[in-house]
This record gives sequence, structure tokens and C-alpha cells, in this order.
Amino acid sequence: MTGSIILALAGAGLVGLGLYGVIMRENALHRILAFNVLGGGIFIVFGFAARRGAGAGFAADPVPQALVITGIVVAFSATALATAIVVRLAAARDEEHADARSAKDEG
Amino acid sequence: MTQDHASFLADGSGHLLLAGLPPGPLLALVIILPLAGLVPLLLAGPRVGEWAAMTLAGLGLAVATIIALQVWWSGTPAIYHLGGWRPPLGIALRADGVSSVLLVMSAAVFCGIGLFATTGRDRKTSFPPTYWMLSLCVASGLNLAFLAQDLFTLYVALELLTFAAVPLVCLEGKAAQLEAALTYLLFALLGSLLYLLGAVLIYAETGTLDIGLAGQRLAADSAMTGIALALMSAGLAAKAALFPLYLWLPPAHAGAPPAASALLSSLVIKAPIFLLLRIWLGLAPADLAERAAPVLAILGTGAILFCGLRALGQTRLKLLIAYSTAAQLGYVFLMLPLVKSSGPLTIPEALAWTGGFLHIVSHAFAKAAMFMAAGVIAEALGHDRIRALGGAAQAAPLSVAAFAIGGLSLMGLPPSGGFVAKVMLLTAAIQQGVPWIAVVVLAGGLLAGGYVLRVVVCALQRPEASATFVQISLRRQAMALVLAVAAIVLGFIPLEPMGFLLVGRP
Amino acid sequence: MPDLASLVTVPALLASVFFFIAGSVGLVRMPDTLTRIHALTKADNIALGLLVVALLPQVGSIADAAKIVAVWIVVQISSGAAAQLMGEVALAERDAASSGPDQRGMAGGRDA
Amino acid sequence: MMTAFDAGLGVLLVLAAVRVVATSDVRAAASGFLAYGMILALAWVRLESVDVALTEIAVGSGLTTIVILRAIAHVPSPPSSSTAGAKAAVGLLCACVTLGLSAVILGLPEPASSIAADVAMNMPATGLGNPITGVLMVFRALDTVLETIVVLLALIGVWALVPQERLAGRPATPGTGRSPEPVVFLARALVPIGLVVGAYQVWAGADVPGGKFQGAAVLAAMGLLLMMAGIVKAPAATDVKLRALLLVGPILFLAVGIAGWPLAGSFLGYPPGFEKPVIIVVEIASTISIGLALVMLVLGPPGRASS
Amino acid sequence: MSRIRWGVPGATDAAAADVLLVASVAVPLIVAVALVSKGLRRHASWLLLLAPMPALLAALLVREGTALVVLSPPFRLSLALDEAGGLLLGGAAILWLAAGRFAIAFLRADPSCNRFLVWWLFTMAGSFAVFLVADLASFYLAYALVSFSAFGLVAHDDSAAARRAGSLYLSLTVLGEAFLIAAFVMLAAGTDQANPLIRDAVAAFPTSPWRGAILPLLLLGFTLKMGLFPLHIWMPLAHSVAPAPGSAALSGIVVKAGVIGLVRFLPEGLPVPGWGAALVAAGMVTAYYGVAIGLTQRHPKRALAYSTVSQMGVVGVVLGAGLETGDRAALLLAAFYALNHMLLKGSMFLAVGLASAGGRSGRRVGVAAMAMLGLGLAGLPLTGGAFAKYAIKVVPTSDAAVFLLTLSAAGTMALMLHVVLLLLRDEPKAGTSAGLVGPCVALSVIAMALPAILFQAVTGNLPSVVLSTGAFLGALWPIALGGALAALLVRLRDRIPEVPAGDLFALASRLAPAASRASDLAATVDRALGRWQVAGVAILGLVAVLSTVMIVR
Repeated sequence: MTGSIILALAGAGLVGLGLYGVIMRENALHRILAFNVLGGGIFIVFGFAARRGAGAGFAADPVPQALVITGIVVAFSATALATAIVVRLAAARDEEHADARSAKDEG
Repeated sequence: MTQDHASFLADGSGHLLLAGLPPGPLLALVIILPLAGLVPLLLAGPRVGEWAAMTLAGLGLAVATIIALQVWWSGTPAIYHLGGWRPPLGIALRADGVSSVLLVMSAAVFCGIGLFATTGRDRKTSFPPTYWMLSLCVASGLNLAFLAQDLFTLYVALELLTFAAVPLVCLEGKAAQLEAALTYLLFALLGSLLYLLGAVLIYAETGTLDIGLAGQRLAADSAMTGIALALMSAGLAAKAALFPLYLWLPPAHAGAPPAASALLSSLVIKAPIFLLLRIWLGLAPADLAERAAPVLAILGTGAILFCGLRALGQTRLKLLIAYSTAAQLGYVFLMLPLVKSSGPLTIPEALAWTGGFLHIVSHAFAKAAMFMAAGVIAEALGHDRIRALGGAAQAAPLSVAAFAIGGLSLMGLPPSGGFVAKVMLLTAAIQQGVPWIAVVVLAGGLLAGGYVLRVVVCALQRPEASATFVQISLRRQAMALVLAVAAIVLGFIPLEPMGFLLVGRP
Repeated sequence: MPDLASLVTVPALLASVFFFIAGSVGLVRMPDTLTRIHALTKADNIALGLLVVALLPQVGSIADAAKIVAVWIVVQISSGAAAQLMGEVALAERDAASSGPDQRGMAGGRDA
Repeated sequence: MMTAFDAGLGVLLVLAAVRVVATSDVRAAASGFLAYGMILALAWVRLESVDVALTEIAVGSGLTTIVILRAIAHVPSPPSSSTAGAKAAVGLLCACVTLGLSAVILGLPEPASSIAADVAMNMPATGLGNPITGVLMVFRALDTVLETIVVLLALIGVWALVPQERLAGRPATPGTGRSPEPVVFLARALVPIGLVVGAYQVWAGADVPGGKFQGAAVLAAMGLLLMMAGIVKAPAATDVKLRALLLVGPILFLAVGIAGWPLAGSFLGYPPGFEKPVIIVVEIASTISIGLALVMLVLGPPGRASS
Repeated sequence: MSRIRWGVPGATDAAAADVLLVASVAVPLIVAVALVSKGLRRHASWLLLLAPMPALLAALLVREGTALVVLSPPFRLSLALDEAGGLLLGGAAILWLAAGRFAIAFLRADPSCNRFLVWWLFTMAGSFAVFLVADLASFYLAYALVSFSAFGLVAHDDSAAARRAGSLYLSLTVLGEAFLIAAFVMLAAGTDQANPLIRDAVAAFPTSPWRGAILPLLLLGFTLKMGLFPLHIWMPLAHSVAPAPGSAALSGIVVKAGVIGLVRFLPEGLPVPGWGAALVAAGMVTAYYGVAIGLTQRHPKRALAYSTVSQMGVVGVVLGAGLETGDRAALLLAAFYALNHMLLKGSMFLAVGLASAGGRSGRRVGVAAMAMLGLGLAGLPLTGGAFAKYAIKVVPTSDAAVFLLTLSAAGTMALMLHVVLLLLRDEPKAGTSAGLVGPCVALSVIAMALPAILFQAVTGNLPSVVLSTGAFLGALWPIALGGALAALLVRLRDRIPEVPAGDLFALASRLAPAASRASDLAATVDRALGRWQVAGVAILGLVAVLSTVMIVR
């Protein structure tokens, strides 16, 4: 049981690191990575709550585990959407710079 | 399989056939109905999709009204256990007075915005099927957020809302909008994760995620409850753009196309606000709520005064309205110190409760009308610089009227719904001896008056000779006027059914 | 008297650990990408093989044994292909670097 | 002995996270994140949650890293402009958050309250063996059906980023366009195994750790491998067949839910006696939809300027 | 209180009275909406004359005290006609009628004449409603309607000055509304109903726990509308910028919304010496301040606007004295004096409009009418003004106040002569005085006669008492003094510097840099909060604050 407490504390560490990365990182992709670290940390706390709730023949309470599975898939969808926006933003900025430059050339 | 028919008192006074319908399944229907629209929109052509979306919006309004009527007639909240499983194991849907009113509000405003979106003529103003898919998911997310009783289901509802709202911001694909959408998404994600962390701590302490059960089991004296509620509140405050966490709202709501910004500003922002109130007026133990209420009220005051001041100083019309949204959502949090979270309410507390939620509803109608009107004015004049709005009254008369009437409700001038809500909050504040809230409500009205009248005065001026206008069809301007008038009509609802908002108060 | 199984497992395990350490040291010490890939694929695969050999006697049923061997086979396939790909990329970058520093075309925009 | 292992694992986990967050180069951070994901999966195994470990390794670290690595090439990284003072202050604040959270974790009330007993009592009614699939598919079915909708919605959101007329273009497949020989070999060798593993995971999910999300992730990986090997062309966003398959999972699940009302007395209730077969069918349909959605999410918006 | 018998007593039974009351508010609204549609614009002229008719008939025929509830109780729109309301309603109807006829002719050439007429009719409806309405929420609605639609009259022609005056007017109106809503909420909180009658709310005033806050808020809100010092800064700007008929309506009727507000809401029969004395003082200062600044003005309309400020000061003194002694009659006398001022000032603005735009003949008639009306306002014996001035002399208890009141008549006399001289100096612009002379002269005659007719009904003593030698001389010396003062000032005219319109406001604009610094500060804070790091720290800060609030006992 003490093993899971140590892992839970590691999860808390992940939360702190994830928050630091989310707030301090300028690069959007790096910030998204930090989001996933933060999410991972929070889900570890879920896992710890599950492990503590073991009983009735289960090694861990199934409800938090089900929630974490849903949470991981939501986190991935968010990452995919955010990354797509970041890529699209970079492309849009290039296009607008190109238009601005071409407009300047014509002007 | 435990069978659970919602306890439904068939009122003996011979109501319509509707009384026969058990309310329970309708709660689930109102959530999944909009999702059914994804099929025609993905598979069939844009015309069929748009038509299907509008019929589903109409059906949604009908179902929401039936639910509201049944809750009103029976006087008890309609509860429905999904799959027949009772909490803490299963998920329960609960429609009490407030959530059924918000259901009807969001369905009505959604229909209004939908009709406005269909009037887009050419390619530039008409919307691709993706807009309809995203707005249907917004509707479904909203209904779930208003009805769900389970903290994790509310998390999924918030995510559904965020994933549908973010692409709405950058539908036009310009760099500035994409940047606003990215900031909105990342900040909303940060909020969701903090909310999730709070939810897991609540689960670890009480063993359930159901708001009702958790509320009973939460120990008021343990530090963990405080930290969990603080995390959830901070997460929801970030998603609700409460002062000082409003950085994403103005660029996102101002950058979106008119129908989308109306949807965002009037409906999407209401879900996290409603959840914050559900947590502090339903989940939190009484004395913790009493201690945290002033903090949220002070943040609300900051929102009203600071964002109102910033709205005054804006030069672009859409940014002004977006800042006004950030300001107006502060009013709701002024209600928290005036309402004790448990036990029967005294008259002033009932007034504050009704005033706060009436403000949410009237703000939704007024803000949707103002954003649609601003969109049409920007289309007519080609820009939305406030100083150069001269001639807007000739180019889009109905839109300027809609903006002014919506502004009336925002300022809290009679006979609008905003006025009734403002008077209720004022009366409650004065009767409970909390004068600073009364002063803030009045100052908010002054600031709102400032920025609404400034725009109206500029719009009424004569245009410069050189200005050229695009002719806008009356049909396109009508919808904004209809919603603005609805905000006014809210003021005429006689006071005693306001008790409806108190039905099923936790 | 240690039974037959541990006779096989303990030495195989030690050998496996030795090869893993060798692979890691190779990864750190080797000068450039190509040699690092060499160290990784060769040493680690042998180490994994030894690990599988060490585990086989411990495992109860044939099905589990088959699964462990299957794991080893799949790792073989994927690491081989991955090493080949990375080698190709490393070669391309080395040619680009040597034949002209500013040739952005080839190296830039590399996908995983 | 195992506690020492857990302690080592915890330290390793934090170190991996530090590498992901602290390193300045995004590409290094992304590869570090892959390692972090694997260690995290181990941590989940130690927390006795095998289902979650499978999901974490497949979706949480695998697919996420691919998506981010593919995006790195297209996104210039701005110079870091935060001052040392700001870094220290935020670092301190985050440390406080960690300490607070640790204090809360250590201070959790002793009689751990959990719903394991309720789940155990009601599992026979679901006809399933794996409790987690029971919770996902029966007790909290609404979360799961909305989960599949959220994945589909994220895909619609990604497609909404591209102007309407470019939606018909094919998304750029990973790799440099011409598929190198080893990739074709890998595809030929690995895909059959992958398909079997994925199908097994979905099928076995009812009784042993596994399930549709894990299975879908494995199948998605195989799909991507086929596309990289050039054997299969990436489907266009406007392809009706693709859209139908994307919809089949959620719509079937909702249909079963609605059918539950007359048959089982309440929405999302399964017909008594036929729970398992219905759930299996729904799981298979969901796997197809989610698998395809994950593939399209990894491929990103159509018509993107490929390298 | 003597029963006021207007025209034919008891001629209309209850039902007709109710219809008249409702029609007096509804008809102007219906006409305004009709004018919005293009079809009826051709009939604008006679429609405009039709609009005030029901109000005029109501004032003449309906017996006092008839009250009716139009909408269901919770919302309760109720109308009632009392003496003060009837007086002001009748006067307003007459002024709207004459000014409407004048406006049609005056604005015939103006392209956006129709927009002006729509605002005109909304203001008319609002003014009638303010005088009639009997419950709290409807009074606030009517007050808002008359205030905001008057903006349309102020900012009619699109000059920069009009826009600046309009914005100042709007912002101060919104401020006034805020004071009033606070006071009304406290009044309503005193009674158990959500929307009580004004009578019940005022009756519950002495016992309500917020008594201390209600009175100052009411005074602030209504004196801002009346334009007492120092809240008068918007009036000279707004009234001088509006077209002549607009100024007549603004100075004549819209200002009276403040007067009827005080008449309705001041607690009857409950002496409040503190605030009463303050109101008297403010009124006195305003009376003399208005005249002093008015004499420095070079523009006739701005001088007249300052004369309105001064006269409202006089009304303030009367109301203050009433509040001080708790004397119920003072409120009616104040309304009576306000009626006198309404008609005189309205016709003066029409005369100035006639003089400036009426060509050579229009100027002659305009100046003559202006001179006659000026004398009336100053209280020349045998004119209505004398009756009005005599009526209000009985209210103030201290004779010092009475003396100061009569002395202010001298100031008014000087100001009127100053306006006449200004009119004489301006050379006449070309223009026909066809439709302008009729309404102006008719209104002037009514303005001079009506107070005399109503004197006996309002004050109860015979008109002959005003004609007695004592009263005659009492009214004459201020006029003589005023004439002398005007003659003195004529010679100093060039040396007196012109005080910029809206005197205090000109000072206030020097505070503008402070305002812009505040908004710059807000902008920088906004930019700071807009940065991602700051927002991230803010969200963690919020978590910290909330958890410490809840954990620390």
C-alpha cells in the first residue's frame, strides 16, 4: 500500500511540474506537452484514489479507472485539436506575411 | 435492474396531455436530440443539414418547454437515473426550477441564433456545415451541463462545450482568430484539469461524484474539502472568464463570426457560471460557502467595474460587447453573499436568488441580440469602428434598434428583464444590509449605460458623405430585434411565478 | 540445491543486464548517430533475448511463454525497421552537412 | 522489496517529467515525453490498473507523441522571453501546489470510501467480467457515449480549421512521401499481428483488461503504418464512406440507449438477459469509429502543406 | 385644500375620465409610431396637433383624484390625476400644442425633420406619463422615457457642440437614474408590495429603516433634473444647442419632471428641517448664480437657459420651505409657480426662435413678445407672473427668504432686458414668419393670463388681494431696480468676459487629463492580465486565496 502512496506523491510532483510547464513555456507545442504531464499527474491521483478504494475482490476501485480512461482519451482529443490549431496558426501567419509582402511589393 | 420511474404527481386539475408524459426520459432526450443532427450534417448536403439542424433546434425547444412546464406543475424537480442505476453508482439527471428555466432559455436563444445564421446570403456570410455541427454540440453540451448531477459527467459536458466552441472562434481562419482560439482552448483546458483535480479529491473524501450525495457527506471542517472546492472553483472561474481570468474572452468572442460570437457570449459562457453556482449553492457545506462567497463577490465586483471601464474605452464595437460580457457575468456572483446555501430562504434571499438567475436569462437574450446586431452593422458599414458608426441607423435601422433595446436590458432600465433583476438584487442587498453590493450594482448600470449609449449616439449620427453601405435584408436584421424584445418581455413576467426558480432548491 | 529453472534464469538474467548496460554505455559514448544506432539495436536485442530466455522457465503455461517470445519477435522487427529508417535519415543529414551547409531542402521538415 | 521498486519508479517518473518540462528544445521534450509515457504506464501497472496502463501507453503517450512530433516541423519556436525572476516565482508557486497536494494525499481520511462494493454487487446484472468495462459501458454509459462524441467533435473541429473548399484535399500522410523499403517490410510484418492484438483486446475487454479504446488505438496505429507504407491512401475528409464509419459507433450506441427505454425501462439500459452480446456489438462499432477518428486526428487537417 | 374646479365640473363620468387619462399618454406614442412609417409622414402637421389634445382635455375635464389601474397588480401601471399633476399636465399640453405648431413651420426646411418629430412625440408621451403615473415602477419608466427621448431634441443637428452637449446630458441623466432607482428600491423595501403606489411608499417613508438614505438620493436625483447648483452644468449646454421649439420643450416641460418628482415624493406633513434648509439654500444660490452667469452670456438662448436655472432655483426654495415646515400647500404652490414658468419660458424660446428666423417682421413681433414675457416673468403687476410671485411669497417662514425671493425678481428683470438687447443687436436673417407668429403670440397671451385665472383656485384667496396697493408696490420696486441694473450693465457690456457655457463643466474638462490617465492605467493592467504567465499565476493565486479563506478558521 505504501508503494501507491509514493507513486501518488510522484503524481503530485507531476502536477507541479506540469503547471510550471503550462505557465512558463512560450512554445505552444511545449505547453501542450506540459498539459499532458499535468493531466498524467492528475490521473495518477485518480489511480491512487482507486488503489485506496480496493475491496470486494478488486485490486483497485473500477470507477476511477474508468474515469481515467475517459480522461486520457479526452486529453488526447484536446492535444490533437490544440496541435492542429497551432499548425494552422503557423500556416496562417506565413500566408498573411506572404500576402503582406506581396502587397508591399505591388504597393 | 432497479426500476425507477421518476416520482411524478399527476396534478389533478386536468392539465394538458403533457402531464401524462413522464418527465424523466425527456431529460435524456433533450441531451441527445441535438447530437442526432450530426448524421445528416456529415452525410447529407449542406442544405439538408441546415434544415435538419433547425428542426432539431425547434424540437429541442419544444422538449425543454415541456420539461419546464412539468417541473412547474408538479412543483418537484424531475430526477432521472440513467440505465436505472441510482447514484453513487449510476449517473442521475435532475431538472429543478433553475435548470429547466436555463434549458428553455438556451433552446430559445439557440433557435434565434440558428434562424439568424440561415439568413446568410452569399458565401461570405453563410455558414459551412461544420458551423451547424459545432453549434448542435454546443446545444447538447449546454443541456447536459444544466441537467447532470455527476461531477465527472459535468467535466465531459464542459469538454464537449469547449471543443465545440473553440473552432467556432476561428471559423474564418484568420491568424488573429486562430491565436484567440488557441489561448481559449489552452486556458479552458487548464481550467478543466484543475476542476478534475478538485473532483478527484471530492471523490477520494466522499466516495461519490453525485452532487447531492457528496454535498451531504462533505465534512465542513476538513482542509481537503476546502482545497477541493477551491480547485474546482478556480477551474470553473477560468472557463467562465471571471475577473482576473478573462484574458481569452474578448479576443475570442470579438473575433468569431456574428452568429458564433452570439452563441459564445450568450450561451456557452453560462455553463461554467451555472456550475460555479451549483457548487457553492448545492455542493459546498454551508459555512464554507459563507466564507468563500465574499471572495467570489469581490471578483464579480472587479469584473463589473474593471471590465465595464475597459468596455468604455474600446474603439471596436465587437470588442466592446465582449468586454461587456466579461463585466455582466460579475452580477451573478454578487448573489452569493446574499443567499445562504441551505435551509428555507427568507424573502430577501429568495429575491437575490431569483434576481441572480433572472439576470443570467435576460443577459443571454440581450447579449445574443447585441452581437447579432453588431455583426449586421459591421456587414453593412464594412467595419466596426465605433467612432465611424455614423449612418448605421440608415443602413441597418432594425439592428441599431435591436442593439439599443438589448442595451436597455443590459443597463437595467425599465421595462426590461435586466431592470427587474437589478431591482431584485438591489432590494435584497439593501434589506440584508450589504450596501456595497447595491453600490456595485448601480455602478455597473452606470458603466453599462455609458458604453451602450456611446455606441447608440455614434450610430444615430449622420454618415460622412463618402461612406457607402451594403443593403442588408430586413429578414437578416429581424432576428436580433426578436431576441432583444424577448429580453424586454422578460421584465413583464409577473413576479409570483418567480417562485418557480426556487423549485427544488438544494 | 537450486532447482533446474533458477539455474537457467540467474545466469541468463545477469548476462541480459550486462548487455543492457553495454547498450546504454554505447548510446552515451558513441560519437555519432550511426554508431549509436548500432550499439542500441545490437546490444539491446541480445539483452532482450537473454531476458526472454531467463523468463521462459519461470512462466507457468505454454500460452504465456508464447506471448513472451512473440513480444521478443515483434521488438526485433520494429527495432530493425526503426534502425534502418534512422540510419537513412542520419546518412542523408551527414551528406547534406558535408556537401553544403545551407541545403535546407533535404533535412528540413523531417517527419518521424 | 516492491516498495523500493515503486520508489525507484516514482523518482524515475519525476525525472522523466523534469526532462520533458525543463529542456529548452521541443524535439527533445517530445522524445522525452515518449519515455515519460512508458514509465507512467509502468506506474499504472503498479497501481493495479492494467486497463489504464494499456490506454496510457497506446493513447496517452504513443499517439500524443506522434501528433506533437509531426507538428514540430511546421511550428517555429519563439525565443523564451521569461526572466529568471518570473521562473523562480512560478516555480515556487508550483512547488507549493505540489506540497499542498501531497499533504492532502497523505491526509486522506482513513476508511477509504469507494464504490467497489456496489460495483461488485451489480456486476452479475451486467453479464460482464471486467468491472471497468462494466462501469464504462453499463453504469456510466452516458460518459462513454459522450466520450465517443467528443473524439468525433475534436475531429470535426480539426476539419473546421480548414476553409470549406480545401476540405476535399487528402491529409498529408506521415513520412517523406516515398515510402522507404523497411517501412513496407514493417507494415507487411507488423500489421497482421497488430490487427489480431487489437481485435483480441476489444473482444477480451468484456472479461479481462482491455476494451475498445485500447483496441482502437492499436488498430489506429496499424492504419497509420499502412498509410506510411503507401499500401493504403489516406481518406479525404469529405469521403462519405469514411464519415459513415466515423458515425456508426456513436449512433449505434445512442440507438441502443434509446431502445433501452422501451426494453429496459430507462435510457441507456440494456435489454435484460442480452446485455453482453449487445455490449460487444456496440464495442466493436465504437472501436471502428474511434480507430478511424484517431487516425484522422493524427493525420491532422486536410490539404496541409506537407514538407 | 380647496377643490379645484376647472371648466365644466362633473361633465365626464368615470369611464370617460379613464379613457382620457390613458389616451393622453397613449395617443402621442401611437402618433410617434405612425410617423416612423413613411405613409403617414405627409399628415405630420395635424397629427402633431392631435397628439397633446387628450392630455389637454384630461387636464380640463377630469376631476381630481380619479385613479385607475391599467395592468394586473404585480405589474400595476396605474394613473391618477391630482392637483399639482393636473396643473402641470394642462400647462404642458398647451405648450406642446403651441410649440408643435411652431416646430412644423420652423423645421419645414430641415431634412431630418421627421426624426425630430418622432423624438418630440416620445418626449411628449413621457412628459404626460410623468405627470399622471401613480406607482413607483411606472414613474421610473416614465421618468426614463422623458429623459432619454429628450436627448433626441438636444442632439438634433449633428454639430460637434450638439454631440458633446448630448453626451453630457445622457451621462448625467444615467447618473440621475441611478440615484432614483436606489431611492425607489429603498422606498419599495419599506412597504411589503413589490411595486407600491407612490402615495403608500411616501406614507411608509417615516417608518422605513433607510429613511436617512432615501431623502438625499431623491433630492440628488430630482434636483439634477431641475438643474440646481452645482448639478446645472448640463442645462445651459443642452437647451441652447437644441432648435428653438426643442429648447422650449426642454426648458418648459422636461425640467418640470424634476419638479413633479419632488412634489410627489417629498414626505407631506413631516417637517424635515435639515434637508429643507439645504434645499432652500441651494435654491437661493442657484437663483442668483443663474442670473449672474446669464448676464455675461452673448447668445440669447444660452441667457434664457440660465434664466431657467435661476427660476428652478426659486422653485427649489419654495419646495425647500415646504419640506422645512411640513406645509402640504407649499408643494401645490411650487407646482403653480412651475406652471407659470413653463408657459412663460416656452413662449420666450418661441419668441427668440421667431426673432432669429422670422425675417424682418418676425423679428419685430419676436422682440415685442420677448419684452412683454420678460416683464411677466419678473412679476410686473397685472400680469400672471405677479399672481404667481405673490402666491409663493406666503410659503417661506423667515422674512429674509421672502425678501431675497422678491430681490431675485430684479435679477430676472435685468436678465430679460439683457436678452431683449441681445435680440435687438443681432441683424435678422432672411426667412418668412408665416407659421411662426400665430403660435408664439397665442402662447404668450395664454402665458400671461392663465396664472391669474387659476390664482383663486390654487391659493383660495381672491385675485383682488394681488391688486391691492401694498402688493402692487411690492411687485413694482424689483422691476424698477432690475431696469436700473440692466441700464448700468449696458455700458459695461464689452468689458464683461463671457463665461463659457456650462461654466463648471468647462472647469471639469480641465480634469480630463486625470480621466485619461486612469483609463491608461486600466489599459496597462488589462494588457498585463492578458499575458499568459500572469493569467496562469492568477489562477493559482485564486486557488490559494480560496483555500486559505476556507481552511484558516
